[in-house]
Amino acid sequence: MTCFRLSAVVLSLAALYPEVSWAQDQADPLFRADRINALVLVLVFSAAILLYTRWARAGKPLFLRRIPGLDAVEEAVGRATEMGRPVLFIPGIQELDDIETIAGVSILGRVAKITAQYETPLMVPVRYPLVLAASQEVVEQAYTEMGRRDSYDKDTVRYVAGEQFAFTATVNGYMMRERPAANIYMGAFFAESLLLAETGNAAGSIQIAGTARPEQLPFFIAACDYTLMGEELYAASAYLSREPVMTGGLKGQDFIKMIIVVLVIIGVVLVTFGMGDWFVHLFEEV
Amino acid sequence: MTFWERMDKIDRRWIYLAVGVAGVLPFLFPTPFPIGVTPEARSLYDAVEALPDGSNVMVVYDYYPSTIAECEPIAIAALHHLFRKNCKVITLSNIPYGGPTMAENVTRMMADQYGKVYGVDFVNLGYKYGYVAVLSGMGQSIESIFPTDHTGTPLAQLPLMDSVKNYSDVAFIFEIADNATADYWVSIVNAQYGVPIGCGGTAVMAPKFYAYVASGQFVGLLGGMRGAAEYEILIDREADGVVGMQAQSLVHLLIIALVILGNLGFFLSRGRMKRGVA
Amino acid sequence: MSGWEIFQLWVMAVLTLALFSFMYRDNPVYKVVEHIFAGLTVGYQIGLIWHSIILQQVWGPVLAGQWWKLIPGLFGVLMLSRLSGKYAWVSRTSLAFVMGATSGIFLISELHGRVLPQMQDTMIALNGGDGFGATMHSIIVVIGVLSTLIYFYYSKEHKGVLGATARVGIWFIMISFGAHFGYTVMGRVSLLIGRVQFLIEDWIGSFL
Amino acid sequence: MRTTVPIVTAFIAGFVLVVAFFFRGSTLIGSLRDEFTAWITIIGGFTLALGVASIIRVNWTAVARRKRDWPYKILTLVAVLGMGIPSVLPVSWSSLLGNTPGSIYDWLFEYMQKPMMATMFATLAFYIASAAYRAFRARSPEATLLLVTATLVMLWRVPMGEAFLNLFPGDVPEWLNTYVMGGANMAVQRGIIIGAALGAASMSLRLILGIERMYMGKG
Repeated sequence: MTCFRLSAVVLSLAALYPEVSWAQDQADPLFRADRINALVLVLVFSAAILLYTRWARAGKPLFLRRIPGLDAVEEAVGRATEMGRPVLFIPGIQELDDIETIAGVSILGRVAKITAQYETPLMVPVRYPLVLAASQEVVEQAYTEMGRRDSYDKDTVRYVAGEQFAFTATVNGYMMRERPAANIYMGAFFAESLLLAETGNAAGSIQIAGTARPEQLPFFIAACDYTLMGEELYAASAYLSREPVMTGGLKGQDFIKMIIVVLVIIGVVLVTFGMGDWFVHLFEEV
Repeated sequence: MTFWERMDKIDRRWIYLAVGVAGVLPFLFPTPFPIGVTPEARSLYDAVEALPDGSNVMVVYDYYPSTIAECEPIAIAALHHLFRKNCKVITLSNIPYGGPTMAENVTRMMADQYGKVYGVDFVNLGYKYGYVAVLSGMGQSIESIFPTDHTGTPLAQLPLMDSVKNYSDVAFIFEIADNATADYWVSIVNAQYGVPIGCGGTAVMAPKFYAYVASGQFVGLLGGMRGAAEYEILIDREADGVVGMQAQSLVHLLIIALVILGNLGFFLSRGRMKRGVA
Repeated sequence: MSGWEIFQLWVMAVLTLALFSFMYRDNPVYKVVEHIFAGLTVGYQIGLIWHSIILQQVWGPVLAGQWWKLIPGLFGVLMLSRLSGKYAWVSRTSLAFVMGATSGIFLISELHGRVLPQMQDTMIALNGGDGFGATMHSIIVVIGVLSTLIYFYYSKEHKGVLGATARVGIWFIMISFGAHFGYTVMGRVSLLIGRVQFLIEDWIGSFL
Repeated sequence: MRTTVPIVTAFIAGFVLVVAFFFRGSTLIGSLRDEFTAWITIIGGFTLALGVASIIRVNWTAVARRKRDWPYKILTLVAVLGMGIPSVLPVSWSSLLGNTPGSIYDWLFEYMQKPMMATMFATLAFYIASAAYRAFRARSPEATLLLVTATLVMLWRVPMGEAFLNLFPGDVPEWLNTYVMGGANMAVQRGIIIGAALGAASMSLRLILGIERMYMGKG
């Protein structure tokens, strides 16, 4: 109810503006019928996202395929356990309000469960206080869930200097000293990603990365053993956390993606046989 | 310690030194090679060349000072081309770190060369927050977003702005960008107002912009300093773009050699590891 | 070249060399210059906020009679409450307006201005263009787009036809990332060449 | 009160901006959209002040509490005031003030900030070269395809490399531009653009409807 009352106030307020004149191009049609295709897309899209989010909230089992990158993560942590060497996890170098950092922290939760189970030493350097708090919470919760509350070490998650290259130098120093068996980089990374991956390579660690930054992906793919690409990072964290809003959003987008694939196939077939112009024109944006 | 093991433990600063030397040598011993022009650069040149002389064009400085090596030569070449055609140039920037100041200084430098008068031949609108709102707002009225120009002069006092109220008065937009702001010139300005847009992007952004060139949302594309060199060749005013690209060959060859060397070492030592020799 | 211009060249050259010195080792000179740089970036923004927003968008129009510009100005000032822990909630309405309105523009521009045109341009005739080359190009584009979309599809196991398409997708993605790798290297090297060109042609050139 | 008002504000702002797209510009909702769009630039502009204030506060406390590197932080504060204060003072007092060409503000940007920022990013070329040697490995068929394509593109984009490629039969540069850049790469970029657009639209929808409240922070 509140939003109707409030919108009434806003509308009346709008009437006060002297510069608002409605006498301009009266000739044009009131409703932009030429943008029907956009209206249909917006409505279908919104319906898909909202429906899937409601189903996810209601606990309906929504299938998400397992992301191969997660198997690589578990395999790497397993290897670290066999060799009795630590696991290094970096949830990106951005603040907590960056979506990639949130995805990184939720994957940290998964890794922490495995290291808790096998009592493998875990080191998580972070750059911002908010990320520190969120990561500590996630790691502690993982250790508690695995019944290893006692072996949870408070400074697993460590706050390292804020500046980008100072942070990298400190982490590189740790890599060369401790020689972790597995380095996992999940989140937003920039130029320092090269320095981290290079030092990790020199230290002989298995390296797995995940980021959505397009300009960093090619370097991570060339430098790491496995890389989660763009959306896979979000899909992995949704797969793990089953968080309703994230899962609903992902499933809704998948549904629209499949409609787009089908429509494009129909379009290509029709146009190839020379009778597709009317169909292609449906998607004309004006 | 075999040759490969010593090479593998090499201090990275030797590699830095090699890159530095490879960057300096071509300036001392230039060895110019011909530079080919891509169809995307040519179609951008043709689009600007086809503009009627004196038409209103927006030149947008959407790059940070960090990429002036790639973007400033593009801006200078574009302004040469536009001022030569007596186009009226309106500049603005969506970059909070230096964007409006670069728009002011680079445009004024070029305008002096062609004897252009501020307020009549060119205007700098400067910066406003929220590029999405700026791009969308200028569709209805530029003045609603930019009440004044960069130095605070109300638009009413600038003769050029009398004839430029919104995008329908703009014949062409030359977007120079090193980040995703260019994506919104495509999805808001071109999609909703149909203004033709040519893009000069940094090399990091260029591969993505091929998709917008294919769908016609960009009429042409210049990729990084290489794109600047190609445009300089097209308007035959060879400058920093061409000089820079000639100097780049050696560093590229060095990096390719390093990749090959690194992989050779990797496969040889791994081969030896498998045979249990190491 | 006047004395003042030479002084300016030397300022730029010293700062450039000081920052490049980090390549050798982190050192006090680098730290001094880096901290000055951090300060100047903030200083620049003070000037920007004062002129571009406060004077030109609020104070100027209000003096010129547009009294209602005070409303967004007020909401803007409320945004500053985010600095204090206790009263941070005061800024929520301002932030909500900016995020909500921007989201409104995004929702339309992403679907109408990006999804529709990119979809439409992929509906191309496979035998369209002239000759074998154009046909090959159309086939590459259509298969590339569809297999990439399928690769980033999570609602079904990548098995059978879907699995095969995703395999094709990964090959296309590797070619695209390879191209992106090559371009990114070119871009970063260009930035280095730009500085080397300044040092040699402008700075050293000035006293030869 | 602390949550409903912001959520309703976000809903109204987003709803007006979305619906106005489907109606003629000169309607009430069209004018509302134009005013709201202008408001984003004004209200949002003050968020820049948040960034400025928090950096000044971080450096100020670091100096006050003699934290690590505090002498350097003094330099940061001096630079902030050295550039900020002259720009805020009216140019009518002296041409050195304000932000127009000829002012201290303009000089500090052109001859200090611009070269410094350009140099900071130029160092990336060094990191790439060293990583090229020590980290980029063709450890899998996919990584091999990536490195081969990257090498071809790196050759094609520089004059010396392009001359070398032209030694081969056929027009290799033209083939690379049409089938690699404009073909496979363009197709993949298009797929990623569509996926990312759906992701952004989904986030925007959730924000308008108040499902996504990340910006509200704690409490």
